[in-house]
Amino acid sequence: MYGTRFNPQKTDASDAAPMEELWQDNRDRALHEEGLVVDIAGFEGPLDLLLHLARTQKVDLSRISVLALVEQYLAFIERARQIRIELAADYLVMAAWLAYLKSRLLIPQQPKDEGPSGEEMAATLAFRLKRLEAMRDAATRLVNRNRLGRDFFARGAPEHIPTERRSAFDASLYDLLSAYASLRQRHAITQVTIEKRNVWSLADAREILHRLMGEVEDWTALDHFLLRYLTEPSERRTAMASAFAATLEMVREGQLELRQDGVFQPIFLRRGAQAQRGGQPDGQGDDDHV
Amino acid sequence: MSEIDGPQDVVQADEGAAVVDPRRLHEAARIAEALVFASAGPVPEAYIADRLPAGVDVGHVMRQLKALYAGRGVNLVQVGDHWAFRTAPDLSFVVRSDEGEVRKLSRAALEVLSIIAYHQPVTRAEIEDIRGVQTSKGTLDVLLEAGWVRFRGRRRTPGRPVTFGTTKDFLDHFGLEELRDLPGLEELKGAGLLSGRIPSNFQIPLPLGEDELSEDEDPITQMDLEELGLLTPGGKEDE
Amino acid sequence: MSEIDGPQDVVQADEGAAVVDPRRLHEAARIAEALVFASAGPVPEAYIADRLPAGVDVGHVMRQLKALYAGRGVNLVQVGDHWAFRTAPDLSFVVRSDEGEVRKLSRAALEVLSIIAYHQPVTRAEIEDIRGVQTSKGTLDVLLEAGWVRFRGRRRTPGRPVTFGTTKDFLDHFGLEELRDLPGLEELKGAGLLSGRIPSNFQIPLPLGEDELSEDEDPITQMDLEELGLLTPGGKEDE
Repeated sequence: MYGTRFNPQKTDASDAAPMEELWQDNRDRALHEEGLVVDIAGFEGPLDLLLHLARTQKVDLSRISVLALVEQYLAFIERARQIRIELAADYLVMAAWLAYLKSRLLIPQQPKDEGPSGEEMAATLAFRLKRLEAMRDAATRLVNRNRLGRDFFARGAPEHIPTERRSAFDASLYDLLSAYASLRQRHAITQVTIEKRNVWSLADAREILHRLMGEVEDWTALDHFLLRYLTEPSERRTAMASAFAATLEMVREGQLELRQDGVFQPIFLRRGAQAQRGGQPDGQGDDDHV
Repeated sequence: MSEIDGPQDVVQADEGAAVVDPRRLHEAARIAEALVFASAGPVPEAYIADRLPAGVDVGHVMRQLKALYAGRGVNLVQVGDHWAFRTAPDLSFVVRSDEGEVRKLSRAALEVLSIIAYHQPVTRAEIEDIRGVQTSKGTLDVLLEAGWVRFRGRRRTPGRPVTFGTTKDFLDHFGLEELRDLPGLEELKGAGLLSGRIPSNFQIPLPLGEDELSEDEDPITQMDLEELGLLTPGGKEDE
Repeated sequence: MSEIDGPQDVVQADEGAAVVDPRRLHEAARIAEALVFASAGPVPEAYIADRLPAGVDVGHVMRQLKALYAGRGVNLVQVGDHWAFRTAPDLSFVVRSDEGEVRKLSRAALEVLSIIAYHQPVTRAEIEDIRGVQTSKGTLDVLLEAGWVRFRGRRRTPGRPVTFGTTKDFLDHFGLEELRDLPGLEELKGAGLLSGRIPSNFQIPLPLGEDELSEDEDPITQMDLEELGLLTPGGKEDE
């Protein structure tokens, strides 16, 4: 039942006058019977997939068996899961809704039951599929009309541009909005980069600690270490956090020793055994001489 | 009599037109012709009217001119309330434009364009509801940039979402006189597929965020396509 | 018979032309017409000849077409051995009346205009702050001259800077019913004009309506304008 390929643009009108390659992204929307290839990427969302499945029933959309359709969809999702295809949330939400619909269709509605009946839900689904298909057909008909610049042409050597506007200037709303959006965006992104420089990365912190290590013989407070880097108050928090995280790593490597006498007390550090032996860590210590 | 077979025989006197000096009418036709012919883009009818001799009915003149050019290699066509000369489509085999290719649309963009054309004014959430999928960034952008789609106004519902519609350039590009000429429009309307109303109150959920604006909710006047019946009477747009 | 007075009477059978099926001749004329119309420059007669049905004499067709258009608003003219359509010389006044008037708005002007639209009432200093560059006086002058921007009032802050806003013409030109129809953040994002890569605190202001003065704003008076030297009659633009 997954046999046919779905090529909506080729179903009708394929023998009509020079058909354009309608879509740029003429993706292969193949589903094979073997179930080994389930190409979810070929579908534009669950409704598109459902429409495809409905088309394989080869009947008028208003007479499809919604129940059969639901089962096909659920089977498809199940198969996709078995072969571990990552499904977008939409497909799973649709599956859940269809499973609910199925239960509604199978179990007779209780008199005091709230909400729409299974039949109403099925009708809704059929309507949406029909509407989507109608829009697909309309799109095909639209794009195959005679088009300006392809089938018919404007004056090649215009002699003037008529204008009713009192204004001597031309600009469209799109011009205006895109100018505004790109301007604001440009500045927003510049600001982001500035903020980024205010954040100390772990690598930065490590590099600074490396450079400072030579200067320290005995226990020194971490704050003291970083004093010269903390002229900017806004940097204080990030510098402390990153530096502390970096020290932990360096302690693990034996390059530092760390001591804190009590909660919220200053953190002290001094060179570790490794560093005293002059050993350099491999890996991240590559850019420590700037 | 010309062998070229001029179009004179298709022109008929327009009924109900004011009786105007024929020379004045001829002059008016020449002016209208020159104005439209000289322009690459469609020329507003009002613009032509302003330049015709006083007392001449622009609609009458344009209809006559249209008939005059009907069988020729260049036709006078109506684009909304604008007029343009365009080569006859059946001659496309011989006329080729030097200017590049006609813009190619992605499948998604074309679908969105059709939905906007048939359902306008339509919000992004409604487009997504019809397609059952989120509109990816750039799809609307392409259509706006092509000048086929425009921001129309805002819907008078909570959140006042912006509505989209098509432009004059859209009509021009696809050779449509007006929106009524969209292929299959009547049938689609007849089948209830454009009403935006789903038979029951149930809706398949879209898991990801839809357009939600929390700006103020001043009433706005909605541009009316009501006349075309593209808007649900009573304006139950929220499905 | 058309009131428009079709050109048939001026066309005369060309002497010495080969006898050709009239329909073939008519088709040839249509092709020639379309070719010359759509071409960006005068079309070589040989080029047209190549595209006509076999056995049709191009010279004959062109002479007939020329006669057909002789009395009309547009004439077919020969330029050496090339052909082109031209507005009838006596009508050039209609076509040229407003020629060259429409100019594209510069990028800078578009940016300033959009800032004024969204951020109004806004002072020049604020505009510069948002753009990050100095705004030349010429740019604002262009917008004032276009009639899209106006002085709204004066901010009640030191120096009492003038605030700018948009005009009714601005709304008309851009097809907006009111300022609140300008798309907001979500809609610009949805339309693909703003990418998702914007900070979470990014905001787009809701412009303050045309006639509302903000709380810290005084209405502008004629005196203010003169005092500020902003009323340069004739608007010397320096772009």
